[in-house]
Amino acid sequence: MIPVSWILFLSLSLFSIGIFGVLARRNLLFILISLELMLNAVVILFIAGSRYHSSSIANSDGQIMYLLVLTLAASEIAVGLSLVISMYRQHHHLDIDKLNKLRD
Amino acid sequence: MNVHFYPSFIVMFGALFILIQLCFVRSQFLAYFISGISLLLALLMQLFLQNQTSSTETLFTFNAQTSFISLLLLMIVGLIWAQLYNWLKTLNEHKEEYYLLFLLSTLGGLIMVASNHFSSFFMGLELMSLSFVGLIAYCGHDKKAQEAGIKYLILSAIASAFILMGAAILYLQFGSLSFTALLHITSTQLLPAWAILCAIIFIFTGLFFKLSLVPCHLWVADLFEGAPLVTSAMLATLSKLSVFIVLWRLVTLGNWQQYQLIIDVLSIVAVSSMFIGNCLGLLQKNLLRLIAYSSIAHFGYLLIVLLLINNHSMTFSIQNFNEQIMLFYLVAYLFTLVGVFSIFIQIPKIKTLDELSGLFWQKPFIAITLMLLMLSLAGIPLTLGFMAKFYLVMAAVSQQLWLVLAALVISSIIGMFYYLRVIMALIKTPTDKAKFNHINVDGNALSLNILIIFLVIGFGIFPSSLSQFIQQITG
Amino acid sequence: MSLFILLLIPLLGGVLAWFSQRFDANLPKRITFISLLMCWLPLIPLFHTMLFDGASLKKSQWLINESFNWISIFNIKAHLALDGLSFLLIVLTLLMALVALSAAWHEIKQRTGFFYFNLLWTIAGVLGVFLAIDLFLFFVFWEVMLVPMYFLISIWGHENKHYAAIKFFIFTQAGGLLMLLSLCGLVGIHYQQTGVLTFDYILLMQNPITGDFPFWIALGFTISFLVKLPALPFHSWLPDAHTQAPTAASVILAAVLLKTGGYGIIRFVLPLFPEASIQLAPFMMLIGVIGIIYGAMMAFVQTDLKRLVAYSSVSHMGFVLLGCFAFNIYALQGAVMQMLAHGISTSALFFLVGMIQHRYHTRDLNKLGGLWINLPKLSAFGLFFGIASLGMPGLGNFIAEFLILVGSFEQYPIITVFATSGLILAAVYSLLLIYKTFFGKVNSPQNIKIPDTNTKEWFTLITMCFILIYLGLHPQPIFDLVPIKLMNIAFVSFSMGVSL
Amino acid sequence: MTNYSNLLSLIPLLPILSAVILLFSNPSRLWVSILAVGSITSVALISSFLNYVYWQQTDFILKASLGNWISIAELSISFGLYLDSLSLVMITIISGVGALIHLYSTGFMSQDKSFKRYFIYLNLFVSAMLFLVLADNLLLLYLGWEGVGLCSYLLIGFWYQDKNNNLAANKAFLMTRIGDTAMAIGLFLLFTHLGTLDIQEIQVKAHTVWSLSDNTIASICCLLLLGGAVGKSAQFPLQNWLPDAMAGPTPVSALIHAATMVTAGIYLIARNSQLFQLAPDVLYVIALIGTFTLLLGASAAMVQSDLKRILAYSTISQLGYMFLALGVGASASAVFHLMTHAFFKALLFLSAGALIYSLHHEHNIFKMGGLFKKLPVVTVSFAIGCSALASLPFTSGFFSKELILEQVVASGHITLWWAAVLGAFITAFYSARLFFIVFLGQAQLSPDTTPTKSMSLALIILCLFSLLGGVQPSGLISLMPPLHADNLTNLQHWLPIILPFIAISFAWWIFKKSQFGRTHTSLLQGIHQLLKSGWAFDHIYQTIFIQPFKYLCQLNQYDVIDLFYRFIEKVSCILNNTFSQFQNGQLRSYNASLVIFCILAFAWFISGELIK
Repeated sequence: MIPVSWILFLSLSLFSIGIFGVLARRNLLFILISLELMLNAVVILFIAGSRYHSSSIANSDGQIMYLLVLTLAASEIAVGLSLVISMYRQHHHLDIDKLNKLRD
Repeated sequence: MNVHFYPSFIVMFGALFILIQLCFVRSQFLAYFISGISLLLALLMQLFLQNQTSSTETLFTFNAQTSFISLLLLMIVGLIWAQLYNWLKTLNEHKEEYYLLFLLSTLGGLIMVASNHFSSFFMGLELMSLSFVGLIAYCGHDKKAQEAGIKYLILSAIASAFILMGAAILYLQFGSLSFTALLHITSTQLLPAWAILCAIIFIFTGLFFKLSLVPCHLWVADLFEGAPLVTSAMLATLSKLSVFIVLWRLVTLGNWQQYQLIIDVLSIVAVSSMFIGNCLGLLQKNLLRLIAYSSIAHFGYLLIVLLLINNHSMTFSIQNFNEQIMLFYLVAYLFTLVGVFSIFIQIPKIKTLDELSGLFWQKPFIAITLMLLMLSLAGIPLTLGFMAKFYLVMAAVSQQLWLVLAALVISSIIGMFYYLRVIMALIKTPTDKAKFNHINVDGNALSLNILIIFLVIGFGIFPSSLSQFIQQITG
Repeated sequence: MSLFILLLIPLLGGVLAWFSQRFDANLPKRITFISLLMCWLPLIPLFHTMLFDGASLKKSQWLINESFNWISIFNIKAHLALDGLSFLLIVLTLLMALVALSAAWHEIKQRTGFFYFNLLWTIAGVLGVFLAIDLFLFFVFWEVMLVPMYFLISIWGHENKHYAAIKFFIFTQAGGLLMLLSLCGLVGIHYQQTGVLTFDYILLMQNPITGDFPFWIALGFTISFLVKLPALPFHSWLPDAHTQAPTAASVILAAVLLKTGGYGIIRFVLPLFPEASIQLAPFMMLIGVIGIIYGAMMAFVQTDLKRLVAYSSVSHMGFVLLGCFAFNIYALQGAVMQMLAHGISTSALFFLVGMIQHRYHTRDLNKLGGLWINLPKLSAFGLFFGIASLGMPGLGNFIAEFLILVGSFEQYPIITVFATSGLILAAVYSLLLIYKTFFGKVNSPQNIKIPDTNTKEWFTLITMCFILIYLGLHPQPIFDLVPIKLMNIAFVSFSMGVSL
Repeated sequence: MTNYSNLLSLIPLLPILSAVILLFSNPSRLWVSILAVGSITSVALISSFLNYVYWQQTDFILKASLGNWISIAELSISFGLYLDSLSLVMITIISGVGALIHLYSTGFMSQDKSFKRYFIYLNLFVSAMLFLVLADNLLLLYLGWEGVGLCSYLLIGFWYQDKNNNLAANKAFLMTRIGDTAMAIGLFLLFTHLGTLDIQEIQVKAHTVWSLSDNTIASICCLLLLGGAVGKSAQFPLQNWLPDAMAGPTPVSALIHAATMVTAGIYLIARNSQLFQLAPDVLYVIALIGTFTLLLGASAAMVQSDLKRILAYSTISQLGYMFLALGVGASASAVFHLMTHAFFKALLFLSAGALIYSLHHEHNIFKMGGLFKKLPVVTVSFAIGCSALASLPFTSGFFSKELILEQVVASGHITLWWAAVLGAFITAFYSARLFFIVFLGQAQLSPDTTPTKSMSLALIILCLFSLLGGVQPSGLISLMPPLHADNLTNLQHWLPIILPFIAISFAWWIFKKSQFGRTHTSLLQGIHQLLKSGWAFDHIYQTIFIQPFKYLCQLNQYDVIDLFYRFIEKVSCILNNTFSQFQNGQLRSYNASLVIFCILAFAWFISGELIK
């Protein structure tokens, strides 16, 4: 069986790539994409968890959690895309750095 | 089917009815009526369930505390609902969808409050967050609302990602996602010991974002300013209440206090959010941003309660005294906050202190209510806010948390300054007479103000009735 | 029940005065006058016991004692009780309320209803402070009396009233919060040491807490009282609050609000923390003396009349601090007498300054001069009260200062010598005050005919003169009233004839 | 022996009664003068009656009490009055001279518009002085003491329009106040160690508690009481307020700054003589102060050009004589000199007042001359006064000053005796100089009005007193050691008698050569200026005490502690806008804050692990 630490390492690296994507990119669309990446990174751990804990009892919590996370990620992206459209209609650009009317 | 689910069902059916009503006829009154009925029924059902026996399942746990919290939640939502109709009239958008999202976010809150398992918690969290995004970005053509909506969406998505990562690591460690399982660590320990702490930190990041505690507090001021007024009210009360309850449950059930790191993180975050929250509000002119900063500070005070749990010793011979304090503080703070927001709803065109100046001399009743609420937020005696702060100080002193208490004193002194600035603005002699003619206090607004004054001052002077009620619950 | 009625009358009177403004502009004044007179009714039986059977005074410390359950979770009771000390201060409060009312009679023209509402609620707050025996109730009244005073200063004040009002509020609130911490600390540790959860002063007094905590808690209490007293490091709110407050508010502020600090020390710090207060005593005596000299020196250079009188009360309250922490029977009696005499003489001075400002619309000493020429009556009163404030024998202030200095000389001779030098400085600034305002050539505009004191003002000032002279020549009833033996204060030694 | 205690308690109350009546009613001028003068004369009659009753007895004591004042644990003080031979003499002087001066001032102040206010203050002054003299405990004495200081402040600043009158009044009050504070500290010390403030008890207890061997505390007490006496009687360290106190009306100067108030210091020391016996070195200090002041006063009076300042400096020097007498232990001769001095100095002041009154407020003596033809009564009274001052034989001044000089010799302080004799010489010189310049020589100003009947009546009575004052009341003899000690060498016996004549002839010689006005060399000019300003004490005190105090206060005008709180205000504003910098509305910085928190928490955790 693959040692747990590898899985953890993969997931954490994917997660940090997602975070980097969210922080670095200025375009809203790419932020949504990297968000999606972060959620997928998490999903790997859930699957790994259910796999490693299935020895004693049939532990399928992880897989159910995977389905749940995917659906919620999808709904999130749907709302996100609607906001992208409304932003483009108003600002004609997707650069979120220009969105700083709300400031102290 | 467990009887405790009924209030959530009623709210869900309410939302569905509104959906169906949307297909046939678009009338704001009908939507208002349906949501009112469903909330009222849910409230009555919740009242009826108060003295039911508690039952816990894998996903949900229904005991006295959760039923009281959901009762409190429904009451707050009910109070906000009361002013929804008049307020929505001023919006030139479709009105009915607002009620739909309103009910959905309440449903999300109810689920989260009763959740005992990461999946149910996550479902409730996402339901509430997404419906909030809809509520925030409700006014399609308002640039500020759009911007706030985008910010909230991205940030809450990141926060849920962090929470999920923490949950995943815990699941990897313990093999089970339910909160109660965190207590007894099973034999198969896959990850090294410190992995738990990393998981907790991930979860804390997500939760602290939702509670707008210091390191992740930057969004709250922009949201309150940008979002429509009632949405900010919901944000300030509903989302923070339910997230805090989950944080409380995680910390108590998981007994995370045994780790010294968690205690340090909690106390640093508490002290800094008290201090920075109040410092930010010092010279703030915009009313809503002022309330946002004061909510940062108040949740900093509330965090002290989490620090108290460390020894279950019975302080002052009262069982789980700390929980009572937490509940009392939540009740006090949220009622005051709802009061403040209902006042803001009654004075729509007033956004900054200068516009507010001189209100006392033309509309005395609104001004008095706002003054009393400000005094309650500042913690001046004979108000509910003071009583809550007094209980907090009593608990903290009985466990000798001197550093945190010192921070509490300093930050509440700083805080007193900007609450006083609001009162000062109210009593400034107005320049032109006709400044506040556009405000007309109609019947139910007046009755709402009287109810709020009764709650804040009545319970402030005679808190024993409220604290006894809470004592029975946690008893 | 009579004490609760005493508190309720001003509260209800205030609300009535506020709403009566709708019907007639000067109805609030009359309602306030009536309610202040009615406040004396619950005290009449006490005057009776005072005059006829002095024995009851000796039996138990408390003349009236009433308590109702309030917050059961912490066993907090609404416990009001009245003993000799609080009786004196309540009489002072009610007297000075009448003086404040007569000061505001002609001065406040607009929004009179809300003004008298705040005035009466401040009085009610102060009465509550002097009556409360439950520590929590004391704290509640301590903070509540500030809110109406804040309104008085910030709405009817003079040029930069907002700054002064906020400074006053924040200073006292900071002190109050510190007291909240030490209050809870005291109750928490008392609970841990004796297993009894109570906020009641009498129970806490019976078995004081031990260990190294009481020092810090006593320090917390004392600092919050020093802020109110005002003692030296925390005094800078007083000059601003006094200069910007309307006359009535500064009369109440000077006469009564400052005394709550002194009362708090005598009532709560000395009996509750016997050893800790003895450890604190040298520092507090030092602060007292520095306060006396510093206040006098500051008063000497002021150009604003009200600031001069404000700094003079900082110096006088330094004497009270000296008296309290000397742990000597004479010093404590002197401190109580100083609170009364200072209350009357300084509020009379503020009353006069208000009259001058009402007539000449200025408080600047350089613009005032030669008032004696066209206002002989007013200047005569000014001379009398200026002389009283420098401690002329035959008036109340002298008796107080003499007793304080005699009492504290035995324990701390050097400090007392410096405090006595304060008497010289007191003479310096009082004479400066009298000379700059009343004597010398007239340099304010001569054309308009300035009215001298009208009968109401004359009557108020005359009664204050008689009270001061009465205190000066026959202070014995005051000394009999203060239950010095029963107050559980560890008097170090008052046996004379011990060699140095 | 009927008990006259209620008569005694009447003495101090009558003046207060009349002052209060005057205060609250405003009768016509006639009634004001009747009431004021009447009350003082009635007190004078009572005291003369008491004199008559107790004339022959030496040790009589009359007690009276007006009620209890303060009684706490050990401290019990009452308004007790105590009359013995010493205070009998004092009240006779006060009420006698006081009555005459009241009579005189009805004439002197007749043109002044605040007539009533003047008499209220004067009556209050006399009652305060009577309280001082009759008090049986030190606190009541202190009450009289401060009351007298207050009334002198009010009366000096009576004409309040003029700026330097007020400044003189403030100066007088503050300098006496410094002395009073020293005395107050003395009171505290006495009470702390003897447990009582009753004067007679103190004298007795002092001898039991302390003894001549360990008398450190006793001498400290005596020094402090001496401080009070020095302040009130304008002796060496605190004497420069008296010349400026001449700014008040002349009858006030006569009453307060010649006859009564300035003698309070001597009365205090005489009253506590047993206590002072315990501290012989303090007595020697008193003698030294006395001699130094008498020389200072005399030398300053020699060069003054203002009529009233000459008399003021001469008062200081005569008081120096009394202090010298007290210092050598002859308190009876001091009191006797005090009595005679009260009479002839009051006479001098009143005649000077009459002079000023008739020359419409001219003070400079060099402008007056040859007035003996125009103002006969004033000239005669001035002549008698100056002769008594110069202690020519058979005047009252002669008897009392001779007595003091003999006592000084008897006590063995020869150097002090020589200084005293020198002082007597200068006194005779300047009194002669004053008389010659004002009354002889060619006339310059011509008086337009003559003093009224009441003024001249008062002057005549005072002339009689200052001539016949030589008779000592028997009461005093008991206090005094035997007269005419025999070990007097004939030089010491005869020199003081012939000395005044030498001084007068020397003054006549200089007057003849009309040298008084001009001084030749610059050295003389310097000395002249130094002496004129009272040995430049004003300048010294100004530089040592007043300038530094003013500078210190000016430095701290804006309350350095207030600046500290303004600093806190600034800091919180800076904090506010540092934190609000973070609120820059950038979404990406908000995301970053989340991630940063996570990283910081890890860093904290790892550092915690590493340390362990």
